[in-house]
Order: sequence, then C-alpha cells, then structure tokens
Amino acid sequence: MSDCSKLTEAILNGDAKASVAITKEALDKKTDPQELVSKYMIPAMDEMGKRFETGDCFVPELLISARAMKASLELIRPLLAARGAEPVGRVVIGTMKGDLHDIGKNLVASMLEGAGFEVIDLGVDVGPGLFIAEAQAKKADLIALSALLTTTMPHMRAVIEELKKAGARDRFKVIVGGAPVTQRYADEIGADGYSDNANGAVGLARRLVTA
Amino acid sequence: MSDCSKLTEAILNGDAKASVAITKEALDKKTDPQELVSKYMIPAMDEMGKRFETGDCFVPELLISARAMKASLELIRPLLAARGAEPVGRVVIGTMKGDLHDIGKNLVASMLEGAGFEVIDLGVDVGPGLFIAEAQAKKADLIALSALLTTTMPHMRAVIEELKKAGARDRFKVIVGGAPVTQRYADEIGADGYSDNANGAVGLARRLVTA
Amino acid sequence: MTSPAGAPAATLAITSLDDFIFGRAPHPVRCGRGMEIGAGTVIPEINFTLPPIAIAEDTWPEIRRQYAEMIEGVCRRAMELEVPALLVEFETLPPMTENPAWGAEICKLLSNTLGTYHAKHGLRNALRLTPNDTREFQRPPLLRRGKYWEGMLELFARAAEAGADLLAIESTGGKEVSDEALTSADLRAVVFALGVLGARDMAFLWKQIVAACRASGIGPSGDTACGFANTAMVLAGQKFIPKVFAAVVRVAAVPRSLVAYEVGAVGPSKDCAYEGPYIKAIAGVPISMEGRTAACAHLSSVGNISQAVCDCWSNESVQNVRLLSTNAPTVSLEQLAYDCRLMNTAARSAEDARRLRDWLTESDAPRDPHAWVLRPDVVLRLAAEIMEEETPYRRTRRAALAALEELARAHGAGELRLPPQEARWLDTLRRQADTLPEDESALLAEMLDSPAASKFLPAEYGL
Amino acid sequence: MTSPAGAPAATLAITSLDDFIFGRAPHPVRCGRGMEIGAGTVIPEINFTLPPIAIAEDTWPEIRRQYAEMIEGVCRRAMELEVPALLVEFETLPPMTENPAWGAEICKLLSNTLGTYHAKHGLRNALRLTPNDTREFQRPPLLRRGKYWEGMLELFARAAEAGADLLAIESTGGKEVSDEALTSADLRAVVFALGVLGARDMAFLWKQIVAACRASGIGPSGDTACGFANTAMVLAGQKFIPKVFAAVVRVAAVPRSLVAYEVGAVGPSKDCAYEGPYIKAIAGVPISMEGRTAACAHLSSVGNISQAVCDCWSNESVQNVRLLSTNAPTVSLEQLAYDCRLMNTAARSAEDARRLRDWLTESDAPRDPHAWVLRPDVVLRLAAEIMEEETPYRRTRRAALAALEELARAHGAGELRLPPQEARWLDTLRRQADTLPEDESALLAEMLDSPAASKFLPAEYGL
Ligand code: B12
Ligand code: B12
Ligand code: SF4
Ligand code: SF4
Ligand SMILES: [Zn+2]
Ligand SMILES: [Zn+2]
Ligand SMILES: [Zn+2]
Repeated sequence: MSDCSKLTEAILNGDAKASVAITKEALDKKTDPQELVSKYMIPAMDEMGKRFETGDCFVPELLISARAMKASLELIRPLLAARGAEPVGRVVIGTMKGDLHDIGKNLVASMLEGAGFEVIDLGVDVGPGLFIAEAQAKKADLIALSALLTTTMPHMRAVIEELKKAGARDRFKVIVGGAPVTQRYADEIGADGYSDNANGAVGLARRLVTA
Repeated sequence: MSDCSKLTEAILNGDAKASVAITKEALDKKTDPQELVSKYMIPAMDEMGKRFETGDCFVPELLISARAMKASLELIRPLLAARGAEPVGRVVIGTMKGDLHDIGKNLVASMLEGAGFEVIDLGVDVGPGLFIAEAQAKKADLIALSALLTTTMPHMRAVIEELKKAGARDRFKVIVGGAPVTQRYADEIGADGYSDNANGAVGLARRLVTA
Repeated sequence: MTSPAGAPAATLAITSLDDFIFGRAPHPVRCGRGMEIGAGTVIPEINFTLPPIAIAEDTWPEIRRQYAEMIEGVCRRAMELEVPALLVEFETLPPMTENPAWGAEICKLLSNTLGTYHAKHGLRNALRLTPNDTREFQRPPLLRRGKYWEGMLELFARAAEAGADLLAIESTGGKEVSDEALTSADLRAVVFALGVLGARDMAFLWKQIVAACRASGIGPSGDTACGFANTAMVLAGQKFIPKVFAAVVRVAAVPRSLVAYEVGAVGPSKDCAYEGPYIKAIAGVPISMEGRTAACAHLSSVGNISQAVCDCWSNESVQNVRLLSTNAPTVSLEQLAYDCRLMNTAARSAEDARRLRDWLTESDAPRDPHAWVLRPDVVLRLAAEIMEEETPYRRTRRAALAALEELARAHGAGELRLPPQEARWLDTLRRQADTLPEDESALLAEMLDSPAASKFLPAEYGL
Repeated sequence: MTSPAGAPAATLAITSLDDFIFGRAPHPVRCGRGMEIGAGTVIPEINFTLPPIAIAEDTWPEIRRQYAEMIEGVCRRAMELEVPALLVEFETLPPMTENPAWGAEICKLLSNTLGTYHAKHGLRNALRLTPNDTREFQRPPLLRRGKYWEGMLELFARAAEAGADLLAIESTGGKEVSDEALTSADLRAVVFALGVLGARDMAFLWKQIVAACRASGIGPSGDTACGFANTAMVLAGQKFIPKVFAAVVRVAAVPRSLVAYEVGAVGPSKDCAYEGPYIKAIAGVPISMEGRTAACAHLSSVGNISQAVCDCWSNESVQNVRLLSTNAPTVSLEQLAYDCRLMNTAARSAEDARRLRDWLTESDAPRDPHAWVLRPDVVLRLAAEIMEEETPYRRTRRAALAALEELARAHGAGELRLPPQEARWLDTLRRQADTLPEDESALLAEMLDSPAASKFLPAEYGL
C-alpha cells in the first residue's frame, strides 16, 4: 500500500496522468476507494492549500492539482456510488443575476471539485429561480452564491427569501462570497456561511455538510 | 415712516445701539410693531443671509446683525404679546447626549433668534427626556437636534421614538442637523426636516411653523 | 539591453526620455469647455459611482439625486481648489447601457452641472462617457450583432446629444478566452486572446466608435486592457498568479490597446489602462492614469510610477459613501487636485518635471515587476521592440518575449527584487513563450483545435 | 521682512532653511519596535475609527472585531508595501476614556497584532495612544479634579501596560472661551484663551503626562491646537469666518502647543497640529502632519504644504467603511505608504528633498493665508519673532501681530492672493490686535470683567 503515497505526490505535482495510473493500479489491487480518497488525495489538496496560503504556490498550480485529483476521483466515484456512498457533498454554484464576474466563482468551483465535492456550475447571470430549481433537481446540499457587484448582492437575499417561500430553506445550506460581500452581510441576510477566499470556501463547505 | 428704513440699515451694520434707538422712536410714534418686524427687520436678516450665501460676509457679521435684531425685538415682543401675538415660533434646541460639539448648534440658535424665533437652548450632552420635558413645559413648536458624532446620531431616533411613546409626536416638529446627519437619515428616522446649514435651518423652521 | 542597435525608433512618437514627461504629449486633445489635455498641465479626472442600490424604475429618483449630489460636490470643490480644469468620467452601469435612455439621462444631468460651473465660475471641464461593453453578457459573446451590440451602438449615437465631450470604452473581445488563461497562467492562450482575438475586435469596434464620434463632433478618446491586464494585476495582487506573469500580460496587452489609436482614437486613454505609457510613447496621444489615488477602487503595486508620465490623473472610481469629512467623490477630487498641483508646480521647469518623474519611478520600480515594466526608460525600449513588428499578433508575441527578457535581465542585474517563487516563473513563462509560432495562422489553427475553441465564435472576429 | 535684524534666532532648534526638511529633526525619537522618527525617513502614521455604532456592553464584541479587522488589514498592507516603519495612532472614543478599561482593552488588542507583525514579518512599528481630553464634558470645565480628570489619569497610568509606546492628547483647556471667540472673530478673546488659559492648562496637564510616561517608560509624544486652530480652519473652510483670521489663530496657537515640549514632551507632535512646523523649528522635535491624505477626515486648504517638513505623514482618521477595493483604513495606509515612498526617494539627496519641499510649498502657499503661514521660510521668521518674547501670553500676542504683518506684507507684495472680503479683515484684525495690552494681567482683569468670565473657572488655571 505504501506506493499509494505516490498518489499524493502525483496530485501535488499536478500530474494527472500519473495520478490516474496510480489510482487504477490501486483499485485493481482492491484498495479501499474511500481510503484512497481520505488518506492520499484529500491530504494532497490540503497540502496544496497550505502552500497557497503561505505564498509558496499560485492558483495555476492549485488548479492543476485539482484537475489531477478530479481525474482520479472520476475513477473512484462510480465505485463509491455503487456502495451507496455519496460524494463529500453536492454544490450548486453560480454568479448572481446581472453579474458576469466569474473568475472567483470558477476558482471556488474548481477548489470544491478538487476537494471531492460534486459541483453543478450554473455559470453567470443566474436568477434566484434557477438556483432553487437546480438545487432541488440535483438534490444539492449546498447553494453557493457569488457576487462581485454591490448592485447584484441584493439577489442573494432574494434566493434565501424565495427558498423560505418555497418552504425549502432547511433543505439547503446557502453560502455566499465575492469581493463586496462581508460576514456581516451574510449574517444579515441569514446565509449559513461566508468566506472571502476559495480555500476558505472549501473548509466552510466541509463543515456545513458534516454539521 | 421712511426713516424706519434706517432700522434695516442699523441691523445690516450690526449696530445694536442704533437699531434700539430707532425702534424706540418708531414705537413712540405708534408705528405698528408687527410692521416694524416684517417690513424692516426680517428683510434685513434675509439680506444678511443672502450676503453670507454669496460669500460677501462672514458669520461674525451675521451674529452682530442677529444681536442688533434681537435687541430691537426685545422691545417689540411685549407689545406683540400684549396683543396676543406669539413669536414667530418657539424652538427647543440642543446637542445630543454624549456629544459636546456646539459650535454649529449655537449658530443655528443665534440665527433662529435673529429671525424672530424664541430659542430655548439646552446646551450640549442633552438626553431625550430633557428635550421632551422642556418642549412640553415651554410649549415649543419645534425641537431642533444637533449631532456631530456618528455615535450620538442614534439618540435623534430615540427622541422621536420617545415622543411617539408619550403620544406627543404630533405636537412638535422635529428638525435635525449636524455634519454627519443627512437628508436620508432624517427621512429614515421620521424627522420633519433637515438642513445642512444655519441659514437653511431658519428657512426650514419658518416653513414648518407656518405649515 | 534587449533593444538591438538600430531599432526603428522612428516609429515612436516619443523617442527621447527627456521628452517623456507628465502633462505633455505630442498630440494634445482639446475638448469640452476650454480644456486642453497633454498641453503642459496635468488635469484631474474624477470618476464616481453609486453605493449599493438596485437600478430600477422605483429607485430612479434616488439614483438621479445621488448623481446630482456627486457632481455638485465635485464641481464645487474643484472650483474652491482652483483646479486648472476638470475631467469627469461617467462610466455607465450595465443597466444604463442596456437601456440607453437611462445612461443618456444621467449623462445629461452631469453635463448640465458642468455647463453651469463653466458659465458661472469659469471652471474649465469636459465629460467623458464610457458605456459598458455589454457584449460579453452572453457567452460565447456576439460581438457584431444582437441586442447588446444594438444597445451600445445606440448609446454611442446619443452620447453627443446627452452632453458627452469624449467617448471611451473598456472593450472585452477576446476576454472569453483570456479569463481562464489568466488563472491557469497560460501565456500562449493569453497571447492568442490579446493578439489575435482582441486586436481584431478592437479594429471592428473602434471604427464604429470613431465613426459615431465624427458624425456627432465629439472626441473618440480611448480604451483599456482592463479586462485582461488589470484582471491579471488584481489576481497577482491577491497572490493568485505570479506577478511576473501579470507584468508580461501588461506589455502583451499594448498592441491590442494600440489598435484603437491606429483606427482613429485620439486620447486621452482610459485611466485604468496602465499600459498607457506605451500608448503615449508609440501613438503620442495624451494618457489618463491612476495609482495611489485609485486605492479606493483597487490596491496597487504601481501607486507612484503610474503617475510618472500621465496627462490626466484619476481615482478610477469611488462609491458615493459618506466619510468623516464629506462624500467620498469629493474626497477623491481633493486628493487628485493636490497631486496635480504638485506635478504642475514641478513642471514649471522641464528639468524639475523629469526629476519628479524619476522619483516617482524609482520609488516603485525595484520592488515589483509590474512597476518595472512601467519605467519610462523600459517603456521606450520595449515599445521600440514591439513596433519592429507589423501585425498585432507578432507585436503581442514580441511584447511577451521582450518583457520576459527585460524582467530576467533586471532581476539578474539586481535592479529588480523578486522572491524565489516569483523568479522561478520567469523560466516557466519563457518556455511557454518560446514555443509561440511566428505565424499567426498556426496559433489560430492550434487554438481552434483546443478546448478553448468552445469559448469563442470565430465569425465574430471575422475569422 | 518682519523679523528685525539681530533677532535671537539662536533660540530656535532649526535656524537655516536648508536644514528644515521632511524626515529629519534635530532630536529624533526612538520608540516601539525598532522605530526611529525624524532620523531621515518619513514614516506613515495611520489612524482609524469605528463606523456608526453605539459603544456599549452588547456591541463590545463587534467593536473588538472591527478594531481587529482594521489593524490586521493595515499591518498586512504595510508589510506588502514594504513601509520603512508604521506608526499606528489609537485615539480613543470618549466612552473609552471615561471607562479606561475599555480603552486599555482595545489598545492591547492593537499592540498584540503589532507585536506579531514585528516578530513574524519584521515590520517595525509603534503604537501611539491618544486618550480624549474629556474634561470639557462639563462646562465650565473642571481641569484638575473630578471624575473626568480621574478617568484620564487612570488611562495615562495604564497606557504602558496596555501596550502603548507613545502617549498623546488633544487638550482643550481654554476652549470654553475660544469657541465663541472664533465664531465672533474676536481675536482678543482668542489670544486670552490660548496665551493665558490654554498655556497654563498645558503646563499643568503635560507635567502629569510626562510624569506618567517616565514612571512607565513610554514616550510623552505631543499635543495639538486642534480644538482652537483646527476649529478655526474648518470654520474658515466652510466660509463661516475669514481665512485670514484662521491663519492668525494658527500662529497664535504656537506658544500654547509649545508648552508641552517645554515641560518634557519629546514628539512626534500630533498629526492634526498644523502648527507642527513651528514646533519643529523651535523645539527640534519630530512632527507628524496630515494634508491631502486626511481628506477623509477634513477637506483642507493646506493639502500639500502641510507635508513640506513632516516626519510622520498621517491620514488623521478614517472610519472602517467598505470601499470598492477594501476597507477604508487599508486604503488610507496605501496612500500614505506611497507618499512616504516618494518623499524618502527624493530624500536620498538633501538637495532633492529641499526641491520637493519647495514644490509642495509653492503649490499651495500663494492661494491661501493658512498655507502661507506654513511656508517653511515664513515659519522660521515668525518662530524667531515669537521666541523673542518670554512668556506664553507675550508670545501669543506677538505671534498674532507678526502673522498679521506677514499676511499684509505678502498680500501687498502680490505674493499671496486674497479676495477683497478677506483682505478687508486684515485691517479689522489688526485694529483688534493693536489694542492687546502688553501686560497679561491687564487682559486677565479685563476678561474677568466681561461676559466671558462666566465660562471658565480661574482656579482651574491656578489663577
Ligand atoms: C476582473 C474584473 C472584471 C472583469 C470580469 C472578468 C470575469 N470574467 O469575471 C470585467 C472587466 C469584465 C469586469 C466588468 C465589470 N466590472 Co469588474 N472587476 C474585476 C476586478 C478587477 C477583479 C475581480 C476578480 O476577478 N477578482 C479575483 C477573484 C479571484 O476574486 P473574487 O471574485 O473576489 O473571488 C474570491 C472571493 O471573493 C471568494 N468568492 C467569490 N465568490 C464566492 C462565492 C462563495 C460562495 C464563497 C464562499 C466565496 C467566494 O473566493 C474567490 C477566490 O478567493 C474587480 C476589482 C476587484 N479588486 O475586485 C472589478 C469590480 C468587481 N468590477 C466592477 C465593475 C463596476 C464592473 C463593471 C460594472 C464595469 C463597467 N462599468 O462596465 C463591469 C460589470 C459587468 C457585469 N455586469 O458583471 C467593480 C464593482 C463595483 C461594485 N462593488 O459594485 C469592481 C470592484 C471594480 C472597481 N473597483 O470598481 N470586471
Ligand atoms: C470643532 C470640532 C471639535 C471641537 C468641538 C468644539 C465645540 N465646542 O463644538 C473639539 C476639539 C472639542 C472636538 C472634540 C471631539 N471631536 Co470633533 N470636530 C470638530 C470639527 C473640526 C468641526 C465641527 C464644527 O464645529 N464645525 C463647524 C460647524 C459650524 O458646523 P456643524 O457643526 O456641521 O453645523 C452646521 C450644520 O451642520 C448645521 N447644523 C448643526 N446642527 C444643526 C441642527 C439642526 C436642527 C439643523 C437644522 C442644522 C444644524 O448648521 C451648522 C451651521 O451651518 C469636526 C470636523 C468637521 N469637519 O466637521 C470634528 C468632528 C465632528 N469631531 C470628531 C471627533 C471624533 C471628536 C472627538 C470624539 C475626538 C476625540 N477622539 O476626542 C471629540 C468628541 C467630544 C465629544 N464627546 O463631543 C469627528 C466625528 C467623527 C464622527 N463622525 O463620529 C469629526 C468629524 C472630526 C473627524 N474628522 O474625525 N471636536
Ligand atoms: S480597472 Fe478595475 S475598476 Fe477599472 S475598469 Fe477595470 S475592473 Fe473596473
Ligand atoms: S483635527 Fe479634526 S479630527 Fe483631528 S482631532 Fe481635531 S477635530 Fe478631531
Ligand atoms: Zn477599467
Ligand atoms: Zn476607469
Ligand atoms: Zn487630531
């Protein structure tokens, strides 16, 4: 089993080919897929997150690692699903109506995927109705809202209000972010969480799905 | 009667001695006191207001004129009162609790006096209770609130709320001012008026008492 | 030095460092009410916007009130501070471009107040209208047709009647490819987005803008690589991508921005176009710049050097929030006015202007690669290199190569400090750049065959 | 010139204009974590405060969160911008002085973060604590006893333990007479408030502060005539009182502010003490100044000239509101940092430092009387005149006379532009000043016999 540590390394290096190969080999050897994820893959992404925090690496490197992780996960997911195991969590994400800024949202989406979440990305300029419809249809755990314009922030409140009206507020955790959004604003509109960066969004999402 | 125009001039020059002398003389000649006020004195202060607006004079000059006007008014008021006429209006003014800035408030008070209002100045650091008690005791028309600190602005709302609780909101017009106060804030707390300067405060007070 | 001896420096409008100073451009622009830009005096350019508020029918009176308050506060203070002239930029918010009547109404409101301050108080001024490039509201964007494009055309056409003196834009063609290229530090895709797609869109778009301006007698001012190079700069500022990468993107953005001036834009360039010094050196038009005074809009690593050769000095954008003194737009105006006073005082002697320019330069340049590529001397050298090439693509490729070489040289010579995690990216990027084909069609073919192809519509670029 | 030949210029710490520059003071101050002020480098001083919020038990956690956010944002950006050092001023809000435990708690919070940034990132820094002078909460004020004075004494005593490196104050003794004197442009009463009352209170108060600092090993920094001369400046800025009057009040405030340094304060002076240049010239201590960068707190007519001979450069105060980029305190810090970079770059050569100083000076001085009296050359001349007198009262009187004469001279010579409604006040004020008795006790007797007497308690001034 000790060669599985190479999986960690492959993800750290962002080497998708290697990570897929090692994953295949491990699965052929009947390694527990859950263990592969929790012991070798998640720690790799956590380490990348740390390096990013300390300024030792940049987003492009983070994204490449996330892609390697995702490639391996694609092999593992069917196995976990067959066992009845669910992904870490399912997230519907998008940028608010009238807002086209998606760089931050895309980063959050990629990092969530890298951390093992299933991400349904609705893109930009997304109205409250679509968020809710998709979250219900895809049985999401989380709705993640991004806004970069102060003029589009109010739509975040609208999503939460619409959820309440639909009697579905309890079924989803709602997290919010984007440069003008603050913890105070998140509290004010009754969101379940806020983070000012993509790494933080991952930690937040993890806490909320296990809560 | 045409020498009464000298009264206007005396007030414009801030010459209290002259203005008192002319007033006395006019009253001796049985000139209508109401006419003295409305035809010769108020126009003088209005003219000073205009000069101030255009930058042709400064507050010290304004204050001296207001003092001349006040001195003459002191002779006239008893006569008007005897006839049953009231002053233009009665104003209770003060700076909010916790706030010691009074330069602006004092200017507003002086200008109101100059414009013929009776002004009861409660000073600085005044709590909501005192404003209301004094306004009731003195049968004021207006309550004028001044705040220079954003931390003391909230007490303005408190005055209005307390008035409501006491069932006395309709009995007084409440006007607010001071550097951090805005028209929007005034609207938000349900004040009857706002002005960002002492001259404006006079116009505002006049409109409100005649409304 | 990177510039080979005998480079055709003659293609630059400014060839000598001595002539490359703030306030003075080879081709000054007259506009508005008694204003001349680039004729020896640096002019403050103020931009302001709404605080959080929905833009709708029922909020419209409040929105009008806000703009009236902002322009009044700014004009009054400008007059009190005796600014030599005042340039006001009105950058619409997207709903005001989609609904051009709204944009025109606010524009008119601003222009009326400016007119009054000129008539009554002699305040020289001009109004620059910057409609949004809303075409990217759908992806892949339709660049030459559809409702967004129609809305933009309508606002261009109404600009003069609405009181604008200058027209500008922050155009986005090519950005649909650039965005992901930036977060992946994919220099190849960035060069494609700027040099192939962006440059083509600029040529198309700016011909239309210049035509609209000529038809109505107002000035086609300028554009910016904001969607590309500023996005990179902001991402680098947040430590998301390497700063050296963002610096290279800046230089690589020059040929795209230049297209506007080649087809008739006259300046001033847009404040957020930090590639402005290159444009001034090459095309000779006056430029607007922003730096520390724009900290209200974004933090910056080029807060001083950005001022070195500016002709207008801007705050980028500030919301109408209340500060302890007064509203934020008036505060910004005051800061700009004093900065301009200082520059214009120094500029009473050309030698002193150069001194101030050099201190502004030296104070930032050694600390940051983005600042380094804005050094006036570096600008002149790299601009000359870029202009050795004929086509936008080749210029963009050359710009990236030259910038990388200059950064490596400066770092090697100890003139530019870089932390190790930055320095190692110089090699990574160099390897990427070296494989860029000389021939544009080779890169195009390659891109059409890559995942990026799903992001753009070739026909919208005339491809 | 007003200064008679043979003036005892030797009483000034700085006698030559050549030595009167920014960043360098005869008596530098070492403090905090590796910081030296006035030793050749201009240092940014940042001050921030709460947005609208009540200060109470239940809001306390939010208040702590706000200060934590502000200091963290400021320190991070200071580090990223590589400032030479960072001075943070914590000016308490009145409830934090009345309840010293609150003031001490926030002070500690700030000091802890500063400590961490020094230890982890090598950021040199120091913390200046400025308790409020709450004594004027009652009028007439009790200056030497009562609960307000007790609260202040307690906070002075706790400053060191709470992590402060420097102690300052904006003292107000005499203001109870000054306020009305200002709105009535009563120069006589102003001179009394400053030269008789204010100076006496300063001597009393500063002996206490110096003793408290010596006992705990921190630095007694400085005071300001904010309550007097800045009130006048703001009133003049709003066109309430003549600008020439406010300018005279500024110079007349010098002898009062000076008392602090005579009894042991070592600097830096308070940022809002625009009389700082006089203090530096006379006492040789480093000074903190503010100008265009403090537009967030008040608009100013001395935005550039105030910087000419500063040692710390400040934003005065900004609320923690959100701007487009980030929080306002971080934005202020960025602006200060770039300004300091420019000054420190110019200061690599003393000759260049003087050049920059002179442009800063020239850019403001001819336009405004308050700016005029801050001209470094005017400062040296008037300071020498002031120091020909022995007592605070006689210095204050002389200061007013000298300032009036200088303004009249400069106006007459066409060096200072004044509109007619301003110019005529020069005579009005001169007539007032000429009747000021040479003898302090004559003025005192006169005042005790006037309506002003009801406003102050002589015993509180040891009278
Ligand atoms: C790049 C950019 C653009 C690009 C957009 C490219 C794109 N595809 O996204 C372009 C040039 C097109 C653009 C256009 C406009 N922009 Co813009 N833009 C920016 C800029 C420079 C950077 C934004 C960015 O990508 N940051 C980097 C990312 C990684 O950070 P981020 O988005 O904050 O995301 C991070 C966190 O916030 C968090 N996060 C984000 N989402 C979420 C969600 C959740 C759930 C969580 C937990 C966390 C989280 O994690 C992310 C990663 O760490 C900002 C300035 C700035 N300093 O922010 C202005 C800015 C946002 N734009 C602004 C404006 C005004 C506009 C325009 C209206 C300009 C105009 N007049 O045309 C248009 C609007 C178009 C529209 N309708 O949306 C203003 C917004 C003002 C306001 N507050 O309302 C800003 C602040 C610029 C400014 N200073 O004025 N813009
Ligand atoms: C002078 C002054 C002082 C003096 C006060 C002298 C006095 N007796 O009033 C002194 C030095 C003592 C002082 C102390 C403090 N101050 Co102070 N002060 C000022 C200053 C410089 C000028 C205020 C002033 O007199 N303006 C001139 C007058 C004429 O204008 P005005 O008050 O706005 O009034 C006009 C209008 O608003 C209107 N108006 C006023 N009242 C009313 C009422 C009505 C009904 C109407 C219709 C109109 C109206 O008409 C007036 C005439 O046109 C301002 C800065 C500024 N730019 O405003 C800071 C300022 C108000 N002070 C401030 C602070 C923080 C303080 C202190 C807390 C400082 C400290 N840390 O110790 C203490 C607080 C003491 C206390 N508890 O009140 C902050 C307030 C921040 C905030 N928004 O909360 C300010 C804004 C300074 C700053 N930039 O930080 N201050
Ligand atoms: S530079 Fe910043 S603010 Fe200016 S246009 Fe670009 S994103 Fe918008
Ligand atoms: S200068 Fe303004 S802000 Fe500073 S202390 Fe004085 S009043 Fe307060
Ligand atoms: Zn832009
Ligand atoms: Zn802009
Ligand atoms: Zn102060």
